[in-house]
Amino acid sequence: MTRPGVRFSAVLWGLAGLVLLAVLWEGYKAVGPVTGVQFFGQSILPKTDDRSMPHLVDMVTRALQPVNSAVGSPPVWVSVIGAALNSLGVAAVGWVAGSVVGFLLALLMQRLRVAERAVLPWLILSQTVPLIALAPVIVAWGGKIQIGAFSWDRWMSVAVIASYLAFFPVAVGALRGLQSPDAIHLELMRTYNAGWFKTLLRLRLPASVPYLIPALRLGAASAIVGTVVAEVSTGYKGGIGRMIIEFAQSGTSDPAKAYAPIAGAVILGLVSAGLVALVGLALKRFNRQEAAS
Amino acid sequence: MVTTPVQTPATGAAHAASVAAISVRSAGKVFQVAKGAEVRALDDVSLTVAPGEFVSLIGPSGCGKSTLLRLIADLDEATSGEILVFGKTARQARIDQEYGIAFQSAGLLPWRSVQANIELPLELHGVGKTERSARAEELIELVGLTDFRSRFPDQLSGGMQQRVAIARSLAERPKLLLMDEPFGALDEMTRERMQQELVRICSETGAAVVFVTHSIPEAVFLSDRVVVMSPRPGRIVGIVDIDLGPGTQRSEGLRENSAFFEGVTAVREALHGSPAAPMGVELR
Amino acid sequence: MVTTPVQTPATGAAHAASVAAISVRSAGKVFQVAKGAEVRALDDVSLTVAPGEFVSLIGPSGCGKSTLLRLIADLDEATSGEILVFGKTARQARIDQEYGIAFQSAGLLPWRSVQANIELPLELHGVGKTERSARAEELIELVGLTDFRSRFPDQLSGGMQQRVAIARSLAERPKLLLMDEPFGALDEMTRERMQQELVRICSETGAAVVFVTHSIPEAVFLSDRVVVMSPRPGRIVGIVDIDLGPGTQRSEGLRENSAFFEGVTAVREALHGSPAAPMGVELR
Amino acid sequence: LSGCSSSSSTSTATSGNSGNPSVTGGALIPVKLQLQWFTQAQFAGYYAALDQGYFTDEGLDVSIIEGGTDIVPQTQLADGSVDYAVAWVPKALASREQGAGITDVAQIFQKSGTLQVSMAAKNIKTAADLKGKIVGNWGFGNEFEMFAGITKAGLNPATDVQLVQQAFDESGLLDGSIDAAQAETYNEYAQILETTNPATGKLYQPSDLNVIDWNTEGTAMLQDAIWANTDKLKNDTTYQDTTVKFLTAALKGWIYARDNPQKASDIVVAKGSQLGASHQLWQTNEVNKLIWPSSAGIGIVSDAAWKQTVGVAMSAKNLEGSTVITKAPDSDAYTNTYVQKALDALKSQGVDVTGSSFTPLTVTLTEGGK
Amino acid sequence: MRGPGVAERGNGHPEPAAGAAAGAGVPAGVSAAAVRGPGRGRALVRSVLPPLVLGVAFLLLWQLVVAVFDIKPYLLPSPTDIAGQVVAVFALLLSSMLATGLNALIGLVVGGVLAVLLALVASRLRVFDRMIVPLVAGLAVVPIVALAPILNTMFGSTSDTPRRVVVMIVVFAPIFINTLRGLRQVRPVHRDLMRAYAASSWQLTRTVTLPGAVPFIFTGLRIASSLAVISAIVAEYFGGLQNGLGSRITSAAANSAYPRAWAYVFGAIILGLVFYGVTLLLERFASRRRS
Ligand SMILES: Nc1ncnc2c1ncn2[C@@H]1O[C@H](COP(=O)(O)OP(=O)(O)OP(=O)(O)O)[C@@H](O)[C@H]1O
Ligand SMILES: Nc1ncnc2c1ncn2[C@@H]1O[C@H](COP(=O)(O)OP(=O)(O)OP(=O)(O)O)[C@@H](O)[C@H]1O
Ligand SMILES: Cc1ncc(C[n+]2csc(CCO)c2C)c(N)n1
Ligand SMILES: [Mg+2]
Ligand SMILES: [Mg+2]
Repeated sequence: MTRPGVRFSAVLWGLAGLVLLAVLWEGYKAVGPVTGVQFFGQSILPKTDDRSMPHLVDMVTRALQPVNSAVGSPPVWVSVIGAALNSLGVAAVGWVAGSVVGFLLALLMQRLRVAERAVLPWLILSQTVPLIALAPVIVAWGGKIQIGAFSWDRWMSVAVIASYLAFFPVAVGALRGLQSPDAIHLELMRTYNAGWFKTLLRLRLPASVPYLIPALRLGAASAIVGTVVAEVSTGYKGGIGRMIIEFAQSGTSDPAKAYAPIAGAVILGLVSAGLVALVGLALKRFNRQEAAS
Repeated sequence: MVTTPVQTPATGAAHAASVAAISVRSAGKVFQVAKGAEVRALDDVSLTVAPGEFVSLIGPSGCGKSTLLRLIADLDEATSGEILVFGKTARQARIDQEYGIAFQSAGLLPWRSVQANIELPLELHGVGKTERSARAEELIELVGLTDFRSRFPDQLSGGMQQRVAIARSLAERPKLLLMDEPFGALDEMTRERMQQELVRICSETGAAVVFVTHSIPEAVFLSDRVVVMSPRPGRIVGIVDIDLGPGTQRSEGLRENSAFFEGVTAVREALHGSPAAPMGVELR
Repeated sequence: MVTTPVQTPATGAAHAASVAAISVRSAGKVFQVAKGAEVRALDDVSLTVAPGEFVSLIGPSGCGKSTLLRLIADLDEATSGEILVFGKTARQARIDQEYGIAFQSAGLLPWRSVQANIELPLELHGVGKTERSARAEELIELVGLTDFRSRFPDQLSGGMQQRVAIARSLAERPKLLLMDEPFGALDEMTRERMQQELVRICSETGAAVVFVTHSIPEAVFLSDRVVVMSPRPGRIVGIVDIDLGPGTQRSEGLRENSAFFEGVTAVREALHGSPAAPMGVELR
Repeated sequence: LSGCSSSSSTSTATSGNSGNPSVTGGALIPVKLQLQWFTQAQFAGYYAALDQGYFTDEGLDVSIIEGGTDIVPQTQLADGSVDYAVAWVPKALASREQGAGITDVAQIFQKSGTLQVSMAAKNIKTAADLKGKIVGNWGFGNEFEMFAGITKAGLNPATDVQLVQQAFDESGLLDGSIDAAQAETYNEYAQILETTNPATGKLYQPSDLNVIDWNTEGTAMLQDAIWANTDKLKNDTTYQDTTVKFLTAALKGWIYARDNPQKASDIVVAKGSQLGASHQLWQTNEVNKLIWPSSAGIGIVSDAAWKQTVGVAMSAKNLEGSTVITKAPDSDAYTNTYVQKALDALKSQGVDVTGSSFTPLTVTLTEGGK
Repeated sequence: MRGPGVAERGNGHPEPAAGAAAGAGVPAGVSAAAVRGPGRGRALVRSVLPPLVLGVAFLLLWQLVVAVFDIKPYLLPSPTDIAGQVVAVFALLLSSMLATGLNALIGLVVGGVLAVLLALVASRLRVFDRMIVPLVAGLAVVPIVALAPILNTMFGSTSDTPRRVVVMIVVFAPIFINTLRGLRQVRPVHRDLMRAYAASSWQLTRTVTLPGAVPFIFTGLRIASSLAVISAIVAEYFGGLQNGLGSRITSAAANSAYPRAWAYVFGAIILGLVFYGVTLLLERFASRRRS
């Protein structure tokens, strides 16, 4: 079996999965009770009316119609793509910034045991801070920055928040990667009288690649999620997150509209993971397993 | 930093040469484990290895063979006694790259080709590209991997990997090779072939070798002297001189020869004379 | 399902007993690898093992030793020929639990204690709790691990783990033991002790054994017959009869005995007579 | 989904005829205005002023920045991100108490637009009827009028009603999971009326619903106002000047929306409002009702209304037990100085700034507000 | 303290419970008991002191900056302001933590069980596996913000269900992916062994596959645990009952009452750490017996 063949059939199976999901959706909508299913006062199955669960056809049709009643407004799907690209750009900046910070932190922690002990718990803690609490602070402080011709833009706040989520997996993954060389390799470097930097360059960095790639991929997904949340929290206009809540307003009168940007967000996540996979491809050489000898 | 380009040719027993390759005097090593407890891995060990000499260390698991080798390589520090390598302290010898080393697992960098792995020490010491690849070429030929130079470690069999590791340990033409069970992970057939090649390579390069092994036939086949150790604390309990003739002439046939069997029996007895090692009941 | 509670006592050479423990007739095995390509792992192999007999399989890497063992155990299916175990098809014999098996890696379940590991096959076959633990008790004693019954595998040395695996393979009192390099991962000292124990256990239980190994001395020390194989395609190139007396009396001393050395030399020659295996140059 | 940048409709620009002296060769002063919600006719006056070129006439280059859930306009204003902000008075007072230096310079809405809507069958006509009901609200500090009303009716908001935060739409009310939902006359109330009543097969009619109006319950608070930066108002004469100009143009925009509701609504729709044209017309009309007539002139802060707002803000407790503010705001909280100057300027142009003859339209809603 | 593992490590050495002991360093003959005793206290100090020092230094600096530059609370409240609010709203803080914590817990448990069960099915049924894996990849990147409004309409905003469903969805992907990897990790020797025992496929699952996957399940759970709390909080942001941390944070922030908002954020951090810590303890407990 050739690789393209494998990939093609994977896509087919993925589509089959989507069809399965669609059948489940419409099937439940057809047979489920309109008021949903309640169990001890908690609803456990959704309502099935058209506002709660629009028909798939309606979602698709709605996506093909204009976004709003302004003259010449583009179809929903076009706007969604535009918004998705916008978010992708911001997320990319956040991802790069977060990855750099995460990697530098990992280097610091690898170099100094004390730093690892002192910092790592706080890294974990940092991820339990709800973004919605951070957003106003970052926006407020960003607004204060004005250096010469440079002034802080709203999107930069979004990127900062995205990087706040993205740095974490990279820091943890890179640390593991940098610490991954076997004792035997480290001792070999010692017998060569190689210092920290040479060891880093020739051993730790290449050895960290297999850990780094998945970490970067995870970081990319986090950056997307962070961007989407931050767009809402900071009021940055033009991205997919903002679009989601803009559309959510018309939940009463136009329920099918809200699904297009959600699909857009999912595709955005998949695309970003795919882009990172390309980085992985470039570094494939370092992804070799040590032979089990 | 590449040291002395060409070796003084050394025959099997160059015991009397100027300065000893290794001179261990009353070396001891105590490991501090958890609060209070300590492990006496080596106790009052003295050993001299002449330039060009092939010495094997044998003994039950945990008797301190690896520890002794690591002290010589300055991967650990002795807690007592003195260790000189070519008349320098072990530390200085390491900094001056006086030895090459090979471990039980080949320890190749998986992302480097055979050639790049062999070039690693040269690269680290700033040897130029052309010189590096010329030297790698030589070594690849020496270990018989000419067709595999651009393969990656995971594309090689275990024996081939070990050969790369040996080539790498020879890259800077050390006058001393330290080897810790380099063939431990190989199957017996491959192992016997590798032994023969090692014997050949050592006679060609004239390097002194300290070779750690668990296998009596291996020790006997390879060595000029076999050092037998006993555990808890690790000590030398006997040294068996072997005389099977110069390395270049050792061949498969030797293994069915009576001098070989005698050597095997002598080492076996030296080993069993030592207080019987508990049969693997230690916790790990 | 526990089979026949007590074995017919078997001495070293019970060749003439009723039905053969194993009877392999012209067995062949071809593996389909990547599109089109195939590997002929075994070709026209015939072998009979008598009840209570200890047979070793030896040969260079890749000659099909494991494959042959796996065909007997019905872990793979032969592509040609016929394999009977106690007169039944291999499949039926597996379902009837006619054999016990042990591999190179002990393959213990890390989340089960020594005792629970030994009880595993009994548990799977619905043996009651008290019966199970009584049997485990016996076996733990047999392999000398009484004090370690509630330890977990990671708390044991390699040798101890192998002993647990052997105890497990004996749990259902099989008349046939299949062992694929069970001592391959052990150091030589431990290995020699384990060999002696295996010899003792086998004579006590009277089971027939097919034992795969790479080590000539091991094969000679353990076996009634050593089957020597050659690779590509895997064939039997010779069978060496060994006569070192009944297992119960084999001891360390034997290894320095001339009959032992003769056996070693005979197997070595049978091995080398076969077309020389390329020295580990196959790609993996 | 067009941007919110500068003027999009150059076609309708009627600039150049006012001959305002401050227009000096296109060197416009950049000004940012932060809204508190998405583009909709709630802000029709500002969009109209932009579209009609009133801001440029005053020498200002105004960008209107949309709001949204998490954006707190008064914070944006206080930290200097924007120059002016539209915000409800109680929330802005709360921010002031936390140190945000902002001042109400023009009170656009004179009345509260907040209702508590319920299905007629539930018979919820006064605050007292909310007892034991599931009561929706938006949170985010938009709920204080309701809390005050409930308290005033002798109920404890924390125990006597079950509070639920509403989503962005009114589906909770429509599917019956909420008994009484919060709605603005100009927005969410219309969204309900744009939905088909399954019982009748026609759109919901006002007669299908009951509303509690906080204006009549006496707990209404001041809503949309224009806020400016207190410090800059004190020390920065250019800003003071700009403020007057900004207010002049903005008020003119609102007057335009009063006199041309259909056009104002069209301007908002063209700006990319999420909800449709008839909905925006309804909204323009309802917002006009909250503004006009404005007896003292549009934008003047009425002392009485201010006092009621402050009183409610200091007394009504929410379900966390806290009040909006704990002490009376200082005298910087609002000023009529600038709006008065703007009104004077407008009056001198002969513009009607009180709208005493204002009569609302009757807008027919369509399904989905299309 | 080990960081939450990277959910997807593409390479083949995921060994989630890899011991920290370097190579052959562990001495023979020294009983494990000797390692405990007073040495433990010092180890605790060594692992607790550095982060504590860093944390205190950070708080002091924060306080100092706010005091020296006279930063207004709406821009950044000082730690003491926040602490003051924590005390002031303590009862409410606890009840909010409880409400949000319950949502997170229910979502985590239901989502986790579902993920393990579906992973089991996927490991057995190839067709299902191939269909669900791409879907889960999609699920893994769904932003919570996108789901919450829709789930609110689907399940009704007066119920806790939408939030719990959000948590379920968010925790599903990491647990599913890790579990599936664990289930596929069966060592060939164990598979051969079970075949030699003529064991049924259910027996294989029960005695080998599932126990072997436990460390992997925990890797997923560890990641999922703190995600559960964050997503429960964010989900509250889109309507529904106003009894949790999320709505308290946003409503305080909307009034510019940032010290109060941060007091609830503090509660959120504590809740997140509790979830993470408990999972870590469970993991310790479950993997005590493994190599
Ligand atoms: N880093 C260490 N810390 C504590 N004890 C150690 C350390 N390294 C080795 N030891 C102990 O020192 C003793 C000697 O170990 P060493 O590894 O030298 O034995 P060895 O002869 O090489 O054994 P093997 O044949 O198993 O490789 C053993 O008891 C071992 O447990
Ligand atoms: N599942 C398989 N698929 C394809 N080829 C296989 C498979 N199993 C074994 N082979 C091939 O069959 C041949 C015999 O393999 P086998 O494992 O039986 O050798 P062996 O004698 O046990 O070797 P070793 O001593 O290394 O264990 C080898 O060439 C091997 O590559
Ligand atoms: C989440 C959220 N919901 C409601 C409001 C309050 N609000 C401000 S302007 C306006 C009019 C909308 O039609 C409303 C309702 C808010 N700020 N945030
Ligand atoms: Mg060793
Ligand atoms: Mg094999």
